[in-house]
Amino acid sequence: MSDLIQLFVNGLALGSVYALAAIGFVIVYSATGVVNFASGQFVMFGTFAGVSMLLDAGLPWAVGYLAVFVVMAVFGAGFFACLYLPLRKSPVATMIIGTVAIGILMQNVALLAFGSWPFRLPSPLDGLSVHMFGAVISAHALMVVAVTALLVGLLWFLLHRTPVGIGMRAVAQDMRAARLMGLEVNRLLALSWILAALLAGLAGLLLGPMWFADVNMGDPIALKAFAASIIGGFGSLPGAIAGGIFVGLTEVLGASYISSAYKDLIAFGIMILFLLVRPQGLFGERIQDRG
Amino acid sequence: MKLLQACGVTKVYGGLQALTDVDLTVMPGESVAVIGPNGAGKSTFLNVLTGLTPPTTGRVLFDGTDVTKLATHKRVRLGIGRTFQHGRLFSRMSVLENVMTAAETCRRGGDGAPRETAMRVLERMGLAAQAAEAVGSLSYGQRRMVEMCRVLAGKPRVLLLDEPAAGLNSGEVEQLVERLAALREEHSVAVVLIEHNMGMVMRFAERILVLNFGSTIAEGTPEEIQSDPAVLTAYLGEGYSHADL
Amino acid sequence: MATRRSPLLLAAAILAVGLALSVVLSEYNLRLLNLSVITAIAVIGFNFAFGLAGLISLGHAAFVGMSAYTVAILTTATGWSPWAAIPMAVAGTVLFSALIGYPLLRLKGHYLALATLGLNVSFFIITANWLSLTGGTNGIPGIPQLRLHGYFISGERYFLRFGLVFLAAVAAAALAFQRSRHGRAMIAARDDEIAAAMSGIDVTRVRVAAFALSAACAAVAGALFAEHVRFIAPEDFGYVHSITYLAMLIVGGEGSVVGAILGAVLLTFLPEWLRFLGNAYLAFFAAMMLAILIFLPRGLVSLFRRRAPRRIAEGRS
Amino acid sequence: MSMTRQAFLAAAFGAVLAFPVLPAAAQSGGPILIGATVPITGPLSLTGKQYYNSLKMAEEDINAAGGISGRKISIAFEDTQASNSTAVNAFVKLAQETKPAFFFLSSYSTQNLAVSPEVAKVGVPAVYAGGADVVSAAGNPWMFRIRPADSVAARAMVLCAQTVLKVSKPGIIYIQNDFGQGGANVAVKQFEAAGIKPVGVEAYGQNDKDFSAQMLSLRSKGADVILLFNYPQDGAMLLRQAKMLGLKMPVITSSAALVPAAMQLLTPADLDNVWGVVDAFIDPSVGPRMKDFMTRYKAKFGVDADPYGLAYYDAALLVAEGMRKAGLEPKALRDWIAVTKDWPGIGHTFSYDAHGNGIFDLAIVKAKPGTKTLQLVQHVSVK
Repeated sequence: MSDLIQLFVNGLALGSVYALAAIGFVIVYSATGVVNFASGQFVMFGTFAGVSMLLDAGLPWAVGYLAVFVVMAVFGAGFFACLYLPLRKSPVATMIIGTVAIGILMQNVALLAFGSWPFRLPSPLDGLSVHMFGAVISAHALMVVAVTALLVGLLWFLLHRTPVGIGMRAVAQDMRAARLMGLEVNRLLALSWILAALLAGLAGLLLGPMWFADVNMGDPIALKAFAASIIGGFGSLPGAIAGGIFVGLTEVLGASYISSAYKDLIAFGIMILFLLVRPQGLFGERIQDRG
Repeated sequence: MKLLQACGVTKVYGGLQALTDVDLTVMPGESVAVIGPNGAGKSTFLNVLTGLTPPTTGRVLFDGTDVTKLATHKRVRLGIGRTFQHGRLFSRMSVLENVMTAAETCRRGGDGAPRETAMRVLERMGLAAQAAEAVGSLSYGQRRMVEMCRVLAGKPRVLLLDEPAAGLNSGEVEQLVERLAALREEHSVAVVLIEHNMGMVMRFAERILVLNFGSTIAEGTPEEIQSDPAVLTAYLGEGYSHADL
Repeated sequence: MATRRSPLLLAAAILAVGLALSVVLSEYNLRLLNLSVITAIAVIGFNFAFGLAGLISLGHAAFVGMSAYTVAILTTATGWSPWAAIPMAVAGTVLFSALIGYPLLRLKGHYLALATLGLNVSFFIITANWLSLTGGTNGIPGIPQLRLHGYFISGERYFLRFGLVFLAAVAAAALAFQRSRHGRAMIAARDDEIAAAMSGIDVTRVRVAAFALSAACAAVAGALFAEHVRFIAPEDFGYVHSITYLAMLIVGGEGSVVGAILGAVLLTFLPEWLRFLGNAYLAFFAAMMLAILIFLPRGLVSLFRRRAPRRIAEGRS
Repeated sequence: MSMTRQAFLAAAFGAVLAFPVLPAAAQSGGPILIGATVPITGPLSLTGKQYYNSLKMAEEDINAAGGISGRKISIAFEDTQASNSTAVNAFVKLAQETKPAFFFLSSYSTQNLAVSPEVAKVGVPAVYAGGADVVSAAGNPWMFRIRPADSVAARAMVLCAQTVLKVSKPGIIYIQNDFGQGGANVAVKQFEAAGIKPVGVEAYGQNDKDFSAQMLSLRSKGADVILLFNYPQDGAMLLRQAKMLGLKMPVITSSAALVPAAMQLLTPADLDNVWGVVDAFIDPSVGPRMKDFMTRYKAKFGVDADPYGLAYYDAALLVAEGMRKAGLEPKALRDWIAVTKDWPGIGHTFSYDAHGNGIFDLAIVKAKPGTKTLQLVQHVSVK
């Protein structure tokens, strides 16, 4: 029994990280319609921004975290200007390949800058762990779960209660109408990319201490984030969270009760099943509603 | 002999009643107009007739057989042709290729090669000179005409036209009406027309069906419809006079 | 009547250029050219699915792999002749693609992209773990060589001549197909699904056919791959390869057979040419790819087209 | 599009293809050329970087010592990425354009397997560090392994469980790649041969981050030792999570979890009750040559050397000696390596058998309590 609780707790922690990565992916998708295959590399950049600020520059926690967010915001804006703007009128597939190319570029730039050596990003909660019901979880992992939960609330507030967020949603729903309404569409699109980059930065900072950081960490994260956002519902924020946690739990429980060798097959099998049977996922809108 | 028949067609989207118990019968060679204010359910009705949208209840019959469950492309091959409100063309093909697609799928015994069929239709509709052009380079009116050609190349027995006159100038409308009349005469093709251009409706249609909020509120000859008080109030609103029709 | 002859002319051009190159190139470049030829066959296949029918499939490498594994298993474990194994592999792959195509192809745009990506990942997991059948991650070495009239088709030079015949045949057939009513039906189904149905086209069937044809070419490429390298492992058919096929087609020019070949050749050779840049070569490679996407959105073929490219109206999915 | 243009296009493209045909480098006069295919980019570059470094160092050392009979050596590197196909490209490029007298292949078995037919075709001797037994079983006479084969390492781990820890209910966790699958298989067979049935065998993916399911499953099945077949990073994470989950049984890990790249991710507590079966014991106490190698490597590259780096350094010195004694003629050099017996490297003594396997001993190590300093428990020889 305590094993089951432990597995559940670990699955939840793992799922929270997938959820964090999926949120960044979903924000970009719902605001700009871009399926961002570089979303895993965004998270990797976040982690390495953390490595530079906290490990290399040795900044104190608050300053270091802040610096990471500044770097990521600049990066998001740059991404918007250098990649999204020139390619925004391209067909879906070209956009996909564009993000793949930028992903390769990011990965290799990081390799040149940091080498292939793995890093362990410190956490303010290093060394602390919490025991409950015979299970044990590191305090940091618990914080990840909490931050993920908090984030949903914050994002919901941002997107539904602030003018900027409402504008972003308007742009997402109908770019032309938003422009006619006098919204500064480009500014709002840029904000979406910046927000996605910030979220990736946060995800990177949070997963760095749990997993080790290396320049090749991006793609596996992106794969799981895709599965999470499809299961949760493409374009839905609560869906991204639910999907992420679902994938995390499936992975851990599947490995325990079905087969550790084929556990990822279970997660991706469920993803394909969802696409076929319930393409709108757990929380998503019906796909016909979105072109 | 009824050609196309809709019996009690009802379509519900979520809680929205898009069509309620609509009936329509079209005889070979007949011309019928479906009119009604925006959102009355006219296009939805055409979608049900062509199989793009399954009705919630009700049946569609073509040539005496029930086609309610039949896929769109099969209805097309039986002889139901349709154009769209803003025209839908295959943008990566030339004019001729666009028209050939339908000629190829709807070949029946005795037809010539699709290319020849398509060229004949284009010549007839006055677009032969543009056959090799990319459809992107055409004017709006020409594009709509290409769509019409594509439908005709499929040898339809009933032609469903969704606002064919929209965006055309008066000369083009005139031409269109003439060509449709010729089609009816020569091949006894029936025409069902959705149109806002009342001049065209009154000149062309033998019978008119008026929809409002998804329900039939009147059906009859143009004269009957023009004098129907229910149509005048519901469709045109209070305060309109005959002259506006 | 240039249209009627052009498939044959394309085949002749491929054979002429390829044979000429097979005489002058060094072994290293021949190897890369062989890889390009094999990849080009796969990308021409992908053009049926994506270029014509608009299906963004990111599972193409799984079809290549399925065929390669069939050839490898039949020839090593059961001792079949490669000549018997290759048709079997192609047939099996096509059948499988059609079977999964029916449920899968109801999905569109990026939904299809991610579903097929999931398929490719699943294929990798299965090949990497089904030890008794696939040898797991160690792969299958020692695939027997093809023999023709008692001679082994060995060495890059001879293999190239052999592969060129396949490429020429596939390219010519693809070009002829593209210009046939079936090709038009695929283009129609992509350009406007509803208008296609309204033109009497069975959109589902056309999609499945495009998918199966793409798998057929992938299977030919996979069989050739197995016979060329004579060692296969799951890593050779990961989802990254599927993305590469898509990249090749877009860089070359989607919807065009010549574009598919150009893209396959360029993206095979480009990273190798950039090797002199040392550690930074993949970063440069990615940057060049981005530049092509931005400045040549219609791909390399658009460089060679006299007429203004036809407008491609495609929305965000 | 008309035909003439297609033909023109094809011809133009052909001309471009023909362009990079470079004149092959001559092997007479100038330095002696040696080729090395190494994963410099991609996920395998962590280990690749180690032997990229140590080969550079060996090149300098050999040249500083007068080279080969007065001629200097020069190592040309090409990247293999994490791709078999690219590994073959890299090899063929070197073979065709550099025409080296000798090759260093990568440390990944599938790359070695993919390259093997090409090596046979070129007919130049090569060393490799992939562990899978199928590589040597293929019987390529030109290829020599410079690390213990995976089966040798797995048997050493089983021996460690049987003789050092004297446990009887082993559980196995392996990484899902050629190394892990092969090692786990050998370990199961080896245990079964000794009448012991492993209580459980669990797998994990190369990119997995959570191993609680695998470890708890083995614990609930009553495992009294866990054998880990891992790569560096996941190995470190496995060890950390084992402590986090409170596993009490000893853990025997394969070499990779104790390389410097992985060790820097661990705390002394993570290494408690952990036994390592490593390719080579890298410690100043081994001897002055080891100490010298370690010090200079660290000074030059800023990181500690790992057994992979050491294996390639040793191999480079071995080959240099071969070239001095047998000359550059490929067949002669191959024959010289093939009959090498008891050649004293820094990490191992090299003795080649008929299958091109030269290393049959490993070291069991354990961290000194409360520190991360590894201490030798004993050498194991598996022949």
